[in-house]
Amino acid sequence: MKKYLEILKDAAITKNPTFVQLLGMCPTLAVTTSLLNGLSMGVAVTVVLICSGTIISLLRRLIPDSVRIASYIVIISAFVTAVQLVIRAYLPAVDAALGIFIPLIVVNCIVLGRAEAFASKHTPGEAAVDGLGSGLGFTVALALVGFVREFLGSGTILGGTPLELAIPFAKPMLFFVLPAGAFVTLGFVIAAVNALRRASEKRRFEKEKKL
Amino acid sequence: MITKLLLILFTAIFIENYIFSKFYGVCPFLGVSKDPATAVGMGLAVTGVMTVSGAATWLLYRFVLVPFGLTYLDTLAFILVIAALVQALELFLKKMIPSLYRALGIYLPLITTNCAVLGAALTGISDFEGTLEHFASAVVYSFGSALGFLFAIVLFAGVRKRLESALPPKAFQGIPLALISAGLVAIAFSGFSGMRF
Amino acid sequence: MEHIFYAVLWFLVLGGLFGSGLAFLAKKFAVKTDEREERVKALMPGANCGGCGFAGCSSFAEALLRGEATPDGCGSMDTEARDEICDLLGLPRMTVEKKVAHVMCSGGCRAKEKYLYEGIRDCRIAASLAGGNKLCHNGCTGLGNCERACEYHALHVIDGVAQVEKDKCHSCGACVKACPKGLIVMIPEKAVYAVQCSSHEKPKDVMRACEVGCIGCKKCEKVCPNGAVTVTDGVAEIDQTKCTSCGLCAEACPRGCIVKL
Amino acid sequence: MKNPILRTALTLLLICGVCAGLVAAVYHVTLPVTTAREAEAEKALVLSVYPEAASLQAKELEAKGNVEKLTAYLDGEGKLCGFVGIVCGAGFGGDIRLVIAVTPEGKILGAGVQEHSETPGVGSRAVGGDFIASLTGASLPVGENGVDSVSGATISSRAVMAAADELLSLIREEGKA
Repeated sequence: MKKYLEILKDAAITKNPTFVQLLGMCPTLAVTTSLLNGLSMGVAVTVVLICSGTIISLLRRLIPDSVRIASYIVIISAFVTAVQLVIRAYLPAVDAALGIFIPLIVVNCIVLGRAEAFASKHTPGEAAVDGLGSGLGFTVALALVGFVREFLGSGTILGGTPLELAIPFAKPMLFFVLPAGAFVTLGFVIAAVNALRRASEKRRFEKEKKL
Repeated sequence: MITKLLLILFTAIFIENYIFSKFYGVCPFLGVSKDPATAVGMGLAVTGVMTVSGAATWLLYRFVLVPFGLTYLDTLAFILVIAALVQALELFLKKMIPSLYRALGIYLPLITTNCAVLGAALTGISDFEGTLEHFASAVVYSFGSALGFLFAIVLFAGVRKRLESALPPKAFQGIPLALISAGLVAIAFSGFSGMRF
Repeated sequence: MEHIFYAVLWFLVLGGLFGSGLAFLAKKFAVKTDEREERVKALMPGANCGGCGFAGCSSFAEALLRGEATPDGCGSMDTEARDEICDLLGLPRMTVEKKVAHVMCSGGCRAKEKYLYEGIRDCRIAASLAGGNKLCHNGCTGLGNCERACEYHALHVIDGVAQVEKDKCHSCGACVKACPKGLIVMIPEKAVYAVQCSSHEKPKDVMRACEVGCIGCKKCEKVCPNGAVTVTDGVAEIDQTKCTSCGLCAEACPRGCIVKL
Repeated sequence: MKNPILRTALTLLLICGVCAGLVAAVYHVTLPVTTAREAEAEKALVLSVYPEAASLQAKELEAKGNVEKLTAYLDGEGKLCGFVGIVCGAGFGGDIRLVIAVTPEGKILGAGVQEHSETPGVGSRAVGGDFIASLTGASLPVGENGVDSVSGATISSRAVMAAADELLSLIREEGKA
């Protein structure tokens, strides 16, 4: 059981797909105009990651190397299309918000990256946990960027409480909802995460030095 | 007809630039734009794959998916075509032009997971008509978006060359600084957004 | 209902077509690769750190196959991988003790400053201003060039001087190149005691410049049972091959610049 | 399987076949739900724009150009009561799809926006509630009859008005035929 927790922590935090490996930039920039969009995209990617990871690691010995990428990507896109059809049928709001970016989960670098780097070398159980871990890491990152962009850009949190409550006389800055704002917000968020990571590493090293 | 194609080309490169206004293909864009030489190599490879895949996916859609009512399988079919194309290109380059193959290295298989290639294929068949004219506009659209990608990646490689001599605070070094400067370039591109032809 | 039949049929056709096409191309375009090359490349640490003097792991592997390099050229490879490569290449097994970076200075805040430096946080730029802001000419300015150069975050500037985390060091040598004052050297990983000073100044100047600088009093040299410590040109050095890490030199040193790692 | 080409081809063939089968099955299950939901969403939109439509019979008319769908509503005796058209205008950020209910004489009974991708905060003001509400009651063509565009979102407002006018010209044609 501890092994699984280790994989989960490793995939979600130490090797966080967005902040550490810098993968999956396209959805992170395009879809995070609001917290809800970010979350729904994150959940969709997590579902695909878990299913495709398990299946790919089940078939890992059967797939010859010359068609490895082609077979992985077909399996992934089958799950993505299934998720897309389900979302279009039962969750119209999410379908309207995410639109073209649901099929683009197929080419999301995280999904194929995890499939090739992890799923094709580990057992289905570990691959599923790793999928869950990187999915969670990705969802947290999307939610964070989505929150910042929605709060600064349209002055609301989850579409509800307006900005004025938090900061009096503040007006939402349209810039953060536009594409250019996405780049800048992600840049600042990654810088903040880097600073936190560096500080905690230095503190840990100093604590070790003191022992 | 020609003017319409040229307008599509211009729109795809500047107005709906694939990196700065539609966010397709940002992962390789950030990864490769460190050095202009590989950026050009990557851009050309992506242009080749996108144009050929634009044509192949349109034909597949027109002659297989639409007549048999399988349009919901478009993503699956397109990604299969793109993966096969990239794998074939990889084998071809490895044999015929090893130097370019080594220069591209890891970024060649990355083209399969490049959102721009699949994005162009999927947008190319939106409001689909089976005419030859629509085929031409789909191929020109893919080629234009690829040129937009190449233009953006080479432009940004120059910007990043300048970033190396900058000394930002420790946390901003590398990708955060690149992202913020990409944001500034994206502001310039949003100037195009209002144009309608 | 029949669209399911068509879907499966068409995709069987497409899958088969592309599958055979790719397999055929793979055979036709098969590049005659030395199958050992795949194996050797797989064994590489993959860090592309350049410590071996080649542009990256794959070019180091190619050099190995051409015989232009020997497996001990790469420091950050673990021993089983190196043994397997030696067997593959038919070379005798080589043992390479893993080397780690070591900063030959422990002054930092304890070293007095010549002037107040408010410039760009870069050791190389500070060093160009009259040798840096420390009174001691080759003291560490603590501006972190080595910390930034290290891919593995093994180096941290603490209390104004750079310190190495041994277990994180991949001995790629990036920090050695980054330090403008050449304060960082590679010492064997198993080393227990090491000198943390490289000042060749006269004792009077060292006393004025730094609280923990080596004044070349030779106490360590006299007390060392197996002659591992020698004082050359005003600074003590430990020959790690002879050192049995008894620790007598560290106790004897009045300045405390021989440190237990 | 000694022959590697055969083995590779067979593997990819099997994987593609199975995947396509899986997706086709999911599509088969979700198709009725999706079509039902979309039809219902459209009916709700029509009702929001033209409440009386619920009690009238719809007659599908031939739609041309930017008008994607045109339905005429007749009462019990076949008298024409009004039209509802779905028409697309080229706005600033992309297409604006409008649903407009019009009386045979050309007076707008109600209008609503089905889908738009105007820049939030700029173009979206022209596609927002008040400007669209100002259309209700005005008679076509809106240009001359006192409907002025939203300042700062001229392209979007003009697109909406052009779409409404095009619907009118199509209805006039239908009226004569």
